[in-house]
Amino acid sequence: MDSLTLLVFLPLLGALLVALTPKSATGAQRAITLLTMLVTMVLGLQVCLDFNGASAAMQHLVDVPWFSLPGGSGVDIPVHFKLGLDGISVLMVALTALLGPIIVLSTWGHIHERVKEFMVWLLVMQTGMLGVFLALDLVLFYVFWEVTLVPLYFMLGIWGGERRLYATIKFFLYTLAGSLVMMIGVILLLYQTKTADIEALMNLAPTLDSTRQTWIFWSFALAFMIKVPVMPFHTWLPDAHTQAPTSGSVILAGVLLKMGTYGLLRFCIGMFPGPALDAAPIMMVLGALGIVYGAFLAMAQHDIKRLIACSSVSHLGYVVLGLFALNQAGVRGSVLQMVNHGLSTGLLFLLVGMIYERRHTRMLDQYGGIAKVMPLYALFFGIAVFSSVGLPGLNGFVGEYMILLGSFQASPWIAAVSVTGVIFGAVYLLMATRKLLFGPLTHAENKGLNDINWREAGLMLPIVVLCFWIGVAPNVFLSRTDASVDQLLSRIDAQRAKVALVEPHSSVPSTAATIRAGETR
Amino acid sequence: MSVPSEHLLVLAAILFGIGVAGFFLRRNVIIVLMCIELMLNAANLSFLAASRMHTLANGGQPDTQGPIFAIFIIVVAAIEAAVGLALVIALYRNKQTVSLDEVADLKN
Amino acid sequence: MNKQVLEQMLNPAALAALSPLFTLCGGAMLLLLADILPGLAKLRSALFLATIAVAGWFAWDNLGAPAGGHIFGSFQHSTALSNWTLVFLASALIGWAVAQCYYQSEEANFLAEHDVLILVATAGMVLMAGAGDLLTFFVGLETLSVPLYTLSGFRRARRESVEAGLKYFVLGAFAAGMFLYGAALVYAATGTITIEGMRAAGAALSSPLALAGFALIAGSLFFKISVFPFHLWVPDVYQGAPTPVTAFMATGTKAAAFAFLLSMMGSAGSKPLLPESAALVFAWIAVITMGVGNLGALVQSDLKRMLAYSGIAHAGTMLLAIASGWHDTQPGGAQNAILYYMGAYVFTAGGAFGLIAWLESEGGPVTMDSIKGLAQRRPMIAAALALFMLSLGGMPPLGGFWGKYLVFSCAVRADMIPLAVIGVLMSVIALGYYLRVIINMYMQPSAATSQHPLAARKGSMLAVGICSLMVLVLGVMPRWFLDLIG
Amino acid sequence: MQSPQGDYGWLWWIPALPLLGSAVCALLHFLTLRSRGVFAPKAGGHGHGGHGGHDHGHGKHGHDDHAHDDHAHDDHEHSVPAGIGALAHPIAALAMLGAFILSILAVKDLAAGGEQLTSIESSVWHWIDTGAFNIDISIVIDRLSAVMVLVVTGVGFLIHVYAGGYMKGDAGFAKFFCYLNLFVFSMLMLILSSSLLGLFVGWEGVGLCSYLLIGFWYEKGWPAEAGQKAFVMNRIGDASFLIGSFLLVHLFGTLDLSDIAAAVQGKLGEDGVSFQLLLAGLLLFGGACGKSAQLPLFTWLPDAMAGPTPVSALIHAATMVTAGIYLVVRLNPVFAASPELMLVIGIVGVLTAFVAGSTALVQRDIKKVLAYSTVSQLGYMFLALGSGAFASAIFHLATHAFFKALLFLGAGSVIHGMHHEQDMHRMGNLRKYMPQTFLTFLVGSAALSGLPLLSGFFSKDEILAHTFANGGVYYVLWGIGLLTAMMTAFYTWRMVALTFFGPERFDTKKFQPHESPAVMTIPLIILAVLSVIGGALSFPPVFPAIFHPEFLHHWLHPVLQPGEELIAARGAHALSHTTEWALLGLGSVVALALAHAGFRKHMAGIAADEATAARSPVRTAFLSMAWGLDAAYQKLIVGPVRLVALMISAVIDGTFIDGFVNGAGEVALSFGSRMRAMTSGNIAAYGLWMGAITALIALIFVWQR
Repeated sequence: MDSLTLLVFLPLLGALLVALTPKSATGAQRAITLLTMLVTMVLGLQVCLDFNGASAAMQHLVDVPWFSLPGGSGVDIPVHFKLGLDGISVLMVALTALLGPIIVLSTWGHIHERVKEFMVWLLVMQTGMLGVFLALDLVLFYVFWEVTLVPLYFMLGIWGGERRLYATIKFFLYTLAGSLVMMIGVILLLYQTKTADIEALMNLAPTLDSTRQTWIFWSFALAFMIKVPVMPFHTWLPDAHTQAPTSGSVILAGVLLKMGTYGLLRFCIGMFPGPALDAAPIMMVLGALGIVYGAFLAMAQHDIKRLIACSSVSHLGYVVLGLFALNQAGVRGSVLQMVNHGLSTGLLFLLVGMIYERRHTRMLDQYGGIAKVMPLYALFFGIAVFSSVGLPGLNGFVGEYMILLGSFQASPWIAAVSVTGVIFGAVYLLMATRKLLFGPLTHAENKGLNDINWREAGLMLPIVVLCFWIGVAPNVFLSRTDASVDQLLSRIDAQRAKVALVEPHSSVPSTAATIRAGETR
Repeated sequence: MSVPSEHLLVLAAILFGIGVAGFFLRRNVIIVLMCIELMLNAANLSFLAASRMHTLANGGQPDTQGPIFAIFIIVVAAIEAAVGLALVIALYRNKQTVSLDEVADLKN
Repeated sequence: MNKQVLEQMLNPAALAALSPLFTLCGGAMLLLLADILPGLAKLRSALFLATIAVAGWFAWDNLGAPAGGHIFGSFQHSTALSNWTLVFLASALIGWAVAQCYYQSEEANFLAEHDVLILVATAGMVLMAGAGDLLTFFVGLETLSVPLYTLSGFRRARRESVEAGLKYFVLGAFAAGMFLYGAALVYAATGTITIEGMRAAGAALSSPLALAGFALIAGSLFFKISVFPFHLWVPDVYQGAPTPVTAFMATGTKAAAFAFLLSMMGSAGSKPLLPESAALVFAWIAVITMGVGNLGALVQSDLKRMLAYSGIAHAGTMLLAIASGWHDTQPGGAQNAILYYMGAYVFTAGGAFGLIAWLESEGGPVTMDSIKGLAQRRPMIAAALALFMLSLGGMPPLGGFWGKYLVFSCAVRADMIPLAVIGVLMSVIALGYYLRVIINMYMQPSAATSQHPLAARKGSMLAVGICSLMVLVLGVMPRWFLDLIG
Repeated sequence: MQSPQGDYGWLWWIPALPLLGSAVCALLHFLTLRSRGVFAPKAGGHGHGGHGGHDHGHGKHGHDDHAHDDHAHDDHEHSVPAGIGALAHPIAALAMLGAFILSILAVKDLAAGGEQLTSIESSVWHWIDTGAFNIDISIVIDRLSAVMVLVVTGVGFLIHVYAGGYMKGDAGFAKFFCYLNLFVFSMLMLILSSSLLGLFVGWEGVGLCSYLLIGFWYEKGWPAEAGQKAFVMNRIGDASFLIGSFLLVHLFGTLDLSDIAAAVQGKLGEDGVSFQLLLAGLLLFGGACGKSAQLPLFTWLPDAMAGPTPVSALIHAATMVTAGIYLVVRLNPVFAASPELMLVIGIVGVLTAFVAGSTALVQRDIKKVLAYSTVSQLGYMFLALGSGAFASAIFHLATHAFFKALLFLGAGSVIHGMHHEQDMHRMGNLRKYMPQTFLTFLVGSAALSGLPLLSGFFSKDEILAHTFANGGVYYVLWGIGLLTAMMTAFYTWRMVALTFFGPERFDTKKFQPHESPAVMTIPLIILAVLSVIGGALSFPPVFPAIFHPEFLHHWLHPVLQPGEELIAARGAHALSHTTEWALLGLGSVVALALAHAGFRKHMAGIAADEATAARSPVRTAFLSMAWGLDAAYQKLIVGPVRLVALMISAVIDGTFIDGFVNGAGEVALSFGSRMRAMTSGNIAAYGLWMGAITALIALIFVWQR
């Protein structure tokens, strides 16, 4: 069995195994889940290590005909079970595979009843997410995309906080509305091009007539923007995050939101260079807006989990901004920033979860001075915070800088606005840090808090290591994405050239130009 | 002496109208069933009239579809009446009423 | 009886085409016989299953057979017909299996009649689907309806059952009247009652008389498929009728009506019988129906009633495919889409109703409250119900999704994209109530209102098991069924 | 651009050593905590535990929570045995020493190379490949970074030594040195990186360490807030720094500092470039304002005094706060390119100097005096930059590093001796108790106030002279600068008088102030010597040649050349010897006079202060709160931002967007319940619907045919 298929379905297999265990055998269930996740991780990282970043071609291809859909006037649209890895998905897959075991380990602390169900959903989720990133057939992608909704719906609804039902319904319907509109887009696209193969679509989609392209583009964009979420479609996220169990939040922040940005890059930009160029200004503005808006939102929060959720809105604003800068610095930065956000925000949620398990409150004013009783915790928390504040030497900075650089090349003013996010980010995150860690230990309950144990430290360690690694040697990771990103951008440039031909006055800053500027040094 | 088929069709239409109107206006199940019968018979009449019309149209060569249909309708009408009346009896057993207005426990 | 008629009847092709029909009727008669002959009563189940099996085998056998008319064209055979027949049989099987041990007390004495009625009704469905002319269809319609009236009122001691039966009967008869008068008008205008004949009629088709007739016929069909505003009886009847009957009615009847509607639309290539203007009318009715059905279901607390409304919404969705038939560039696109949709729906809704029938043995109607915490009490049942809900909601990779996908692709191909978008947004509402069921089962503390423990029921278990399996297979391996459809 | 003269890969060790030290100290800290059983599971378990767990938790710290006297850090009153943590001090100090020695070696090589050897560079680290261009980092020592690196490692080393005594017995002893070493590492990255982004790494790194060290005694609350404030205000600068760097990328397609400096001249020809350069310079200067505490961003520095005194000495006087000056000098052509920008810098500098100086006049907290004095002196340096005297800025930077570090450490020793008393009004006559501290402090004050022939005198007068030389508007700047010099002398000696002279204003029975241990005094002495002879770095040009006048200027010439050429191109101005002498004289007279005045006025005790306060309370208040800038920011910026945040989260998010989302659901529900009426259960009604719509359909069919 080829590696990618195995990678995708291994978790599902594990889920079946767990489902077969008796309800009471929680130990076994956890063990099986952890084991499966570990194997998946090894497999996934293996695949990503074998990946050759120098070529933009799809690698580890799996291609099995699945079935075919009626495509109008008697033509059949073959739908394949096609998986593959390229520079755009490689980091995402690695991230997903890596977070798997970490999430499982984190559940030790907070999932105590109905363990079996949770583990099953966790594994199903893993399959869904890996599928989304690996699918190379539009229909297959859509299937995986929708599949990921259900497990999280259950995780939120069963193991969530007090307002979990509202949150889970909101999350589900909100995202579903988006993806159903996308379904119409998918149908239309397939009908127009008579193929569902993403690689083929990359070449065929741009040949459609431009208005139709624009419509399909937006139908996709809507779904992805809701998932990211881009302001003003973000209101489901704070609720979902706040109510979700820690592991749910980690999945959500770590991987699920990236599906949105990934989709924007792979489909909206990859398939529709024309509309992408037209939409770039709007999207960049929305990104910048999201950065500032999310930051302000976060400043107003007293619930630390909610605060971090809002910070996600802000950080993902960066990603959207960079993607639609449509130049190398911006897009590469965004691709990296997807990982960074997954790591640092995931870490933050893990940490918040750990303190919540000890104190059962998320309200900042219930804390203060924790650093004194939990020095190690404070250390990890500090690292997480500064990684998402974007401190050089940690991962956050590299991505942020590249994104801002790229957006500056595309539009100095938007970049200028977005840079304020650097300030506000520091404001709310440090405020939270101070209220949580520093100051006098006023609450008696906090004086008895135990510092993090080996399990907790162990599950966070890999993330911390990566935070530093990416911060110091980002090229190790960037280099794997370059080829694919450049290929994508070359299509954009071609489109730019076309536009320029049509209207000679239009002076679109071309990435090619910036490359030349770079070579002159 | 021959009545033009069109007139028969019009008559059938009127019958059908009466049947429908009765269906809407009357409350007694039995009468409502009779109204439905009226509708069916309107259909019968127009079948026959139409058959006659077509027969004349293609020079006397008989068009049997209409009559056959009519016969089937008559048979089916009988079946329906049987089932219907059975249900009415069952209803009466339960609620001691044959008024359709009483038959509205299931709603919303 | 002249010779020509005989050979029309007895030529092998005709016999083959009609074999499922004959099997069903024969089976029904044998059942009646077995019931009265002492000692044979216990063969009832075996006989029923055998009948279904044989009929099924014949239908399967016919899949390849060349399409064409038999008995002076009054019975049209086609691959689609065989598919429809399989769907009907599945629906009948589910309804029957669910009915086992469902009826207590005196009703139980009439189970033989119950099964006979189901078989006859199924025969009616086949006749409707295969009807080549209005008369055959009418006969089929009544062969289906009359048993259903009876079945709805089967629990005659129960007031709501009887009310359901009567309501269904009165309105059904009214619809039948409409159909007949419509048929008469069409006949008056075109001089024929066969579908080919009408297609040939040409100009006569657009005469006011014919158009009015078609409108009446369409109305009566809408009554059977229950779209707005012909849906009003559905919630009441579904709720009142015995749940197994509901399961049968909700799936089979719709399918049959759709089958005929489709053959009136005209199979691959040939242009629809109904006037062009119907496209828009149907489309709007479809969209409104989706809205009415989903919004109506949103506020129901009785699960049967909720599923009734959701069924209306689904009918609307399928009608959208019909409406796109005029401009669909895919020959037989609507046919395939609806077949797949219906196929998935039979198992999903059938399974769901089956579960409800099962749960009713806890005492009292199954409501949003009574299922609270079901996941703890009955994990498997809850899981199955959740599966059906998600499939009804059209979540991949379940059968419901592909149905939805195919139907909406019809709409897209026919350039009715705005309507399609409205449609999908309607199905967001639908998820609203499907999820509520799951929430109550999984995410709410147990209500523990059940008077009696849940009875163990082999029949229901079997039915639900098969349905769940099919829902999954339809979702994961759509190819197998798409290939069947051809 | 590998350096031609052999491989200097070992240069990486200069920053690496402190980094290693910091890592080791971190480990030591962890071990200390372990030994104190901080990680042992506490009685309470999951947070429901009470005091029992707490006390077990961290030994003698039990009292922190009620020791809230702002000026007392109880770790000293009941000091805990540092245990293995005590090793942190030697290790950290050794790391610094190593870095210092390595830097000396490097600088020796550089000096040996003579004029033509502009820089020695280590191997390149390819950091970020942005696609458009690579961001590489390597350690470069040219003549500018040579000065900086010596100051940083040298003074840093002394302060590390001193800190060993000052922090003795603090619970976070090892942690402190971990941070301190980390800081030095970042600072070295800042001054040694070849790329602007590498510089930014250090830039942010020192920000982080300053944040951590200011908030070192976070249990008290307000230090943590001060740290946060410092970081955020720096971030404001950083934001502008970033945009500036983007502009540079846009202009030069690289971030390599030397490349940029070299390219400016050539670029100037192209149209639009000069404006973009001005903009870039302005934005970078904005960053400098944040880091170097200039108007309008200086308000964080006084609060930063919440940190331990060695920190104030190292970070907030000698090294970090000078980063802004370093940046400007490093990219001198960018700034020199536009006279307007230079003027802006000069004005900002001198105003800062004046405001801060005036504020220092009335402070009671000895550290606050020094803090404002630091701000004011930094202002001087920017004044120098503004008037094109880059070398003078560096000169003052160096001397200031000596004497201000000295003063801070002295103050620290005083505070240490006074058991964490910082209010000068509760001191007095300390010369009796701590003579060495007193003497060294005296030297420092003399240097700061610019008494003739001490380092401060030369550097300050050089700045004023250059300002004067520019003429025009710069006369005004010069005037204000002189005024500030006068104030400087005054408050410095007021501080001396209040602290070391007059009657004891503390309860001598309660405790006897004690001289600090040798480990603290020896660095003081060394720094004192430096502050005396520091002037030798650059004697005035009028001095005879044997003194190598303007040595620093010549030394830095290769680095400053591009900028100075640009300035010279706009017309050079030199001062006649007489003017030089006159200015020198004026400087010394003013300094002496006001030093004397300030000293005489206050040596009697606090009467004078009280008198002033009584005479003009408003002015005193106004000055003591630094012209009310902080309050203004609170009102005009912090408040509104908070309000907007609340508005957004409550109104826009809560009401509008979510209102819409939830509204959709409610609308659906209400529609649903409305439609219940339609299914009335009445058969006739149902039939009517059917009939009506069928008729309608019929009509449409007939219509549309």
